[in-house]
Amino acid sequence: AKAETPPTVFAAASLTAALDEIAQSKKIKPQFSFASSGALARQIASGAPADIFISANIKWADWLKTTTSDIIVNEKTFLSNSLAVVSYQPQTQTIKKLFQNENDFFVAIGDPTHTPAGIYAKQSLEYLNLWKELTNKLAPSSNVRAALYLVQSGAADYGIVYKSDALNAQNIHLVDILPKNSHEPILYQALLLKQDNQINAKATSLFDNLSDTDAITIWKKFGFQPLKN
Amino acid sequence: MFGLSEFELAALGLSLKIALIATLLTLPLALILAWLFARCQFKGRNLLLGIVHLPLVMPPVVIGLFLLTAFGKQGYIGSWLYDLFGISFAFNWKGAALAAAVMALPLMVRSIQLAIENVPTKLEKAARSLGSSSLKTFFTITIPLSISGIAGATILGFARSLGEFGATITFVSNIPGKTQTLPLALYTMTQVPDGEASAYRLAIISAVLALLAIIASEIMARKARQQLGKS
Amino acid sequence: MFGLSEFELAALGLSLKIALIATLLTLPLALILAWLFARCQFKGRNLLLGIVHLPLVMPPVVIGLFLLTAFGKQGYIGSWLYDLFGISFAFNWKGAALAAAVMALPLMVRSIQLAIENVPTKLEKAARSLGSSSLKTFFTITIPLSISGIAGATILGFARSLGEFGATITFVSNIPGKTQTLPLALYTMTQVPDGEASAYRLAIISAVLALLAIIASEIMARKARQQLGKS
Amino acid sequence: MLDVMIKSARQSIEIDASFKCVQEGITTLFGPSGSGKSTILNVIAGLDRSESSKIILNNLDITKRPTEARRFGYVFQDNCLFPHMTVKQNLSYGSHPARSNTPNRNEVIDLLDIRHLLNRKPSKLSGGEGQRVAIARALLSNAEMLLMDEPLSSLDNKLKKEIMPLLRRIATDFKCPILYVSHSFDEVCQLSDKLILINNGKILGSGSPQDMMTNPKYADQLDGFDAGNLLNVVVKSHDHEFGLTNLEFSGGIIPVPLIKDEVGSFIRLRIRARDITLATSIPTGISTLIRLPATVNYITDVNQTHSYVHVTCGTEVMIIHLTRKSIQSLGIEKNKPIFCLVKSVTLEN
Amino acid sequence: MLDVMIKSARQSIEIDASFKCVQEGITTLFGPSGSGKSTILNVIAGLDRSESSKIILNNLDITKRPTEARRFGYVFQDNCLFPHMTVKQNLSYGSHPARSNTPNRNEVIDLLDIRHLLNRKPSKLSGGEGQRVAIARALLSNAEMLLMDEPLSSLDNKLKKEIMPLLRRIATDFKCPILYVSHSFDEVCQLSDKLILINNGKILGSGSPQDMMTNPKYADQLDGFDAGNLLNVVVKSHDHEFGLTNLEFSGGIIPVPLIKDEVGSFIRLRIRARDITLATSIPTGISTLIRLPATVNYITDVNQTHSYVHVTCGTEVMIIHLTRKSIQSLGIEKNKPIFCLVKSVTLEN
Ligand SMILES: Nc1ncnc2c1ncn2[C@@H]1O[C@H](COP(=O)(O)OP(=O)(O)OP(=O)(O)O)[C@@H](O)[C@H]1O
Ligand SMILES: Nc1ncnc2c1ncn2[C@@H]1O[C@H](COP(=O)(O)OP(=O)(O)OP(=O)(O)O)[C@@H](O)[C@H]1O
Ligand SMILES: [Mg+2]
Ligand SMILES: [Mg+2]
Repeated sequence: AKAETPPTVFAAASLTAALDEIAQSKKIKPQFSFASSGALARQIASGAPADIFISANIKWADWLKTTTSDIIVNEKTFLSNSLAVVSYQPQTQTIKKLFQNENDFFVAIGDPTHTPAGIYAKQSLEYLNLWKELTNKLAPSSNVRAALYLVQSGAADYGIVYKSDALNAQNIHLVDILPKNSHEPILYQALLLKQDNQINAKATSLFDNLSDTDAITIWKKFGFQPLKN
Repeated sequence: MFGLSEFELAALGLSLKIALIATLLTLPLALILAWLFARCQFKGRNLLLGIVHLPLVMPPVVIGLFLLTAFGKQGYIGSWLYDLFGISFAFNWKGAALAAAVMALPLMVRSIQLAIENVPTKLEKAARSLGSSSLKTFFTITIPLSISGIAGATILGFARSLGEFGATITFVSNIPGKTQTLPLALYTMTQVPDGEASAYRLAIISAVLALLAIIASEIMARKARQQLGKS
Repeated sequence: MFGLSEFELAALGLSLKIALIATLLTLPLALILAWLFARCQFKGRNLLLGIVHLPLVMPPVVIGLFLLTAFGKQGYIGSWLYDLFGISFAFNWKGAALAAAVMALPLMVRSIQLAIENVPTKLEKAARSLGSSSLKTFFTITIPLSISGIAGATILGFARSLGEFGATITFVSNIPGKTQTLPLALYTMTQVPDGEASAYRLAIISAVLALLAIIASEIMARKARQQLGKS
Repeated sequence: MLDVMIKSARQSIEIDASFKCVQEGITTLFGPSGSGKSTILNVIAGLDRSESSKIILNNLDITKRPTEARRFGYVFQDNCLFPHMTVKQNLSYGSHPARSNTPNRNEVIDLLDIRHLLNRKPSKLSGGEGQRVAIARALLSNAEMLLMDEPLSSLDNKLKKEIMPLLRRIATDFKCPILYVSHSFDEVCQLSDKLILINNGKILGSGSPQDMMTNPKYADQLDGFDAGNLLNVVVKSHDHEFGLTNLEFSGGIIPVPLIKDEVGSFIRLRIRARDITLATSIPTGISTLIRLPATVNYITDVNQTHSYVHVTCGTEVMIIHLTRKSIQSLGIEKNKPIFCLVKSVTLEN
Repeated sequence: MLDVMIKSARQSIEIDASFKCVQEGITTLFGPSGSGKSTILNVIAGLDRSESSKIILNNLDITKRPTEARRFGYVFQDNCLFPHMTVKQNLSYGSHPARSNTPNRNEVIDLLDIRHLLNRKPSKLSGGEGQRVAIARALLSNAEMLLMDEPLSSLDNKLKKEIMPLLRRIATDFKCPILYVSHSFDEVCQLSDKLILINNGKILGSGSPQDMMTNPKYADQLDGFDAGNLLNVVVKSHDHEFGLTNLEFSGGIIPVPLIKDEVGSFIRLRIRARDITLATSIPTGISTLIRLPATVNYITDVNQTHSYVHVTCGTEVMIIHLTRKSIQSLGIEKNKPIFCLVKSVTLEN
């Protein structure tokens, strides 16, 4: 009976649109729960009925693996992303010049203390030798979408967000993509989980097909970079 | 209905159910606590006051985390409740209602306490002198005379429950049809590139609900005051 | 001090400053609105009621988004205020105070309204008959007689401001030393895998603050009631 | 029977009063404003806590009982009606356990003239209407004893006169004694079986109204009030032509304005000490109808210039309030036979 | 001068009353409980809105003015003291613009005997104390006119007697007329210059208390009350030996219990109609000291069995309450010379 029920998928909020579309294309109706990776990881650790967990951050996946290893059936790192610099007003200069020239501006980023996007952004800025100059001009948000909205509304002049968020957003201008080698790789990890010692069959098939050709087209459409298994 | 999608309707229905149940279940507790605070001096009063009001000062996320630890499947209280009564708050609407109730409790207690404190003790004394026990006095004098405050508090609690977000998403996740209330659906919509339209609609639904609740409370309060011949 | 780190102390200080200023600035507005709602019938009353109470039912994040749109650098009101008075709410404590004030307003209005409604109109009439203008009556009769409710409302607003999270983090971000209040710091700590120790400490600080605020309000309310010879 | 010993210290007044109330009838607490009357009632009812007091009702120590178990019916000085209930609901609120002997609900409602108010809220009542409802509420509460704090103060004389006999009946026929606070001497005289004088929290004295009024010791406290005589008389006959009723007692016949009581019934007649004129012989050509022969017992002084002449009339003792000048000019002295003249219009039942 | 026309319909009563108050002095509104007295005062003060009423004060139409601009001082039936202020603060609350002629604060405080209460909160006052503070608050409010709703109802006689002269002085010396609601006939007689009888929201009649009391038309309304005579007299001499003061008027000398007023001052003396005995010749051996010669004018009927005999005594007119039987037996008729006998202890100033 358990195998018949639709799978429950806990996924990072940034994957909402893409995962919705993939699920539709595969004609399964999983129960989604989109929230921050950290919140979801904690919920699963305390017994949430998730069959699949997709973390936007290897760290929370690892944390789950160490705290509740007994429920994890399978794992795969199947997606990557890049960081984009966006602006409220259209820009022509490179980011280095931009960030060095102007005095009075704000850069919205995910919180570098805990959000993955923020951590990667910090690495990039350090790599580009901009971190020190920018520390007083950063607006750390609780998640990337919030950072993106800061730029969209013009509250912040610039933002460093995922390329996947930037591509589909209105009212902003894409300034640049940060070099891939300036930060640790941005990896999405999927975990297949046991529920009461049972594995949901539909979950397994969804897990397996997260990066089949159909899915890859969709991931790409939303600005993600699928990885080869 | 009103051009709402199924997903939005589900969130609306769930929200109403959760807020309603949370409010109704909290009310008796809030009444008792408010009465205790308004009329009794006892040891540990301040501590209890502090605990009840904690959700007011703590970020809701933290309250959510605490609920997860205490009332989750493996939580101290959660596992105990499950073993004894088979009640589980884990990732279902009951959990969402619990989160809403915890967040609404301090608001309700405070409003009711104020209302009860405003009931002239002289009238309670008069009731006692006519042979009415303290319990009867509470139900026939204290409550009716503070009913406008209690009604206001209930609506306040209801409204707060409707808007509850942080504790809910942290405690019972964001599962459509199960725990995805209006605010959570709204949040989800802000995560989707072209979700703005839907987000706006949801915001407007919330606003309309708020308005209705507030107007209802006003009407009730006015009726109650008329009952007392105050206006 | 109390073994708190610099980072925690900064958040504590900022929180107190923001909550205090938000509460004090909101109080006059809340008083006026409460009086309007309690004693006047006017067109658009219900609409105004609904608007004031909106922050109560909307998820705070949505209020934050709204504040961004309206009071952000490019917002209608925000840009206008900046051009005219040079006031900017962007990513500074003023913005945090604004968010806290907006969230606390409905709670304060509601409590004060109830308190004012409980002032016997007979006494206001007696004051008028002694030659007191309606303004003088408001300040010498209505306010003093509802002072325990107003004090309670203020503390409630203060507590709510102290605990404000969603709107703040959305509106003014989470910049340590500038906009990172206690709840934001606490939230941050819960998001860091090894932040538990600090999170606990911050939670305890919040709880203690809540307790102090509540106890202060209790003492004030009791004093006020004694002034009225109620107990 | 209520037997109390009350000690209660307040910032402004120290109350220290012990007294007994009569078993069947009305005990009146009489004293100037601020003398502690309401406070005493509050302590008896258990509304003010007072550790060192002692309240004994029908030989039971009820000091430690909560208010609702003391089985009093309390009429407050301000009416304390429940604002959210109609008059009818207020009347039915009393919750003392049923007792064998309670006044009839309809009769109380009619006598207090509140039937037309039954469906109103207290906020829509006038001052006197509210007071009447409060009285009715206490009367109908099944109380073992009533505490009444100036219950008639805002009523007009006509209503007062209608309500007072009801209160007497409650106290005697229904065996529900009343402790009554009043500052109206009229009420005290007509109602009370025992009068307790109080001032500044202390009891100055107590006794039958007649004794108290004629005791020079209390003249100062009762100064300004109308000392009086209470005679127990029997209705002899009605004279409808002149609208007079002839009352008889051991001292003679007293014609009074027509009353309703049946021939043969016993009633209590009040004659104020100052309404009696003394004459050494029966005068002629004078409009007073009542001329009672009496003998002077002794004379006591009210103050430096006024005195009470105590006389025996039949088997009754009466007092007459005269100026010293009159006493001197008439040569009134012990054992002198005299006539008491009273205008019958000054007499009211 | 206050001239009002009040129309106000309530679910239970329809008020339709037009009347004028006297310019200098006290106008009394007298009627049974629930007859609309408080309602009328509320409309006059502007506390109850009534569109079809008209209130004219000193020739100014103040109907449309808000309460605070009407310049009344209102003593409410329930005292309505501000609970959060001390007595002192309550007394200073009045905010009407200053007027040339206001009573002295200290004197008011002393006369009302509330000095010891100045620093207390109203919740710590007894019923009578609160009422006195409410009176003082209105007196000190600089009002152009006072509205008083049964202000003395919970006070003892002694206090009443001290306060009433103060009220008269306020009305006359300080030119602050008073509209006074009362159900105590004593108060009405001693205070009022004009008496307005009201019942069920309608005015039955109005006039000087003396006229009203002796008018058979109102006998029914005033039944049970003590009709009386008000004489303007001058203090002739004090007789300290017997504690008497001799008052003189055109009809003769009246000895009364010693009063404080100086020789030569004019005062108002009240003699109740029922306290006067008529005699066809001066009787001897009788204790009444006052014997005033008079002539019978005419006789009116109070009811079927009682009458008022109207007599002229000097230049004054007086009424005497007698039973028909007495009238018949004495053969009293128009123009007959008679003597009015009064016991001096029945006279109070
Ligand atoms: N709550 C209180 N706290 C302190 N003192 C009080 C309180 N209530 C009354 N008093 C004082 O106690 C004394 C007695 O008050 P109480 O009300 O018993 O007087 P009373 O005899 O009923 O007077 P009245 O005839 O005016 O009602 C008064 O001096 C009064 O000022
Ligand atoms: N708020 C109200 N609404 C409706 N009816 C009222 C209201 N207040 C009083 N009444 C009624 O109006 C009538 C007149 O009331 P009012 O208070 O003027 O009487 P009153 O002459 O002052 O009587 P009392 O001597 O008992 O104080 C009464 O029948 C009363 O029941
Ligand atoms: Mg009293
Ligand atoms: Mg009245």
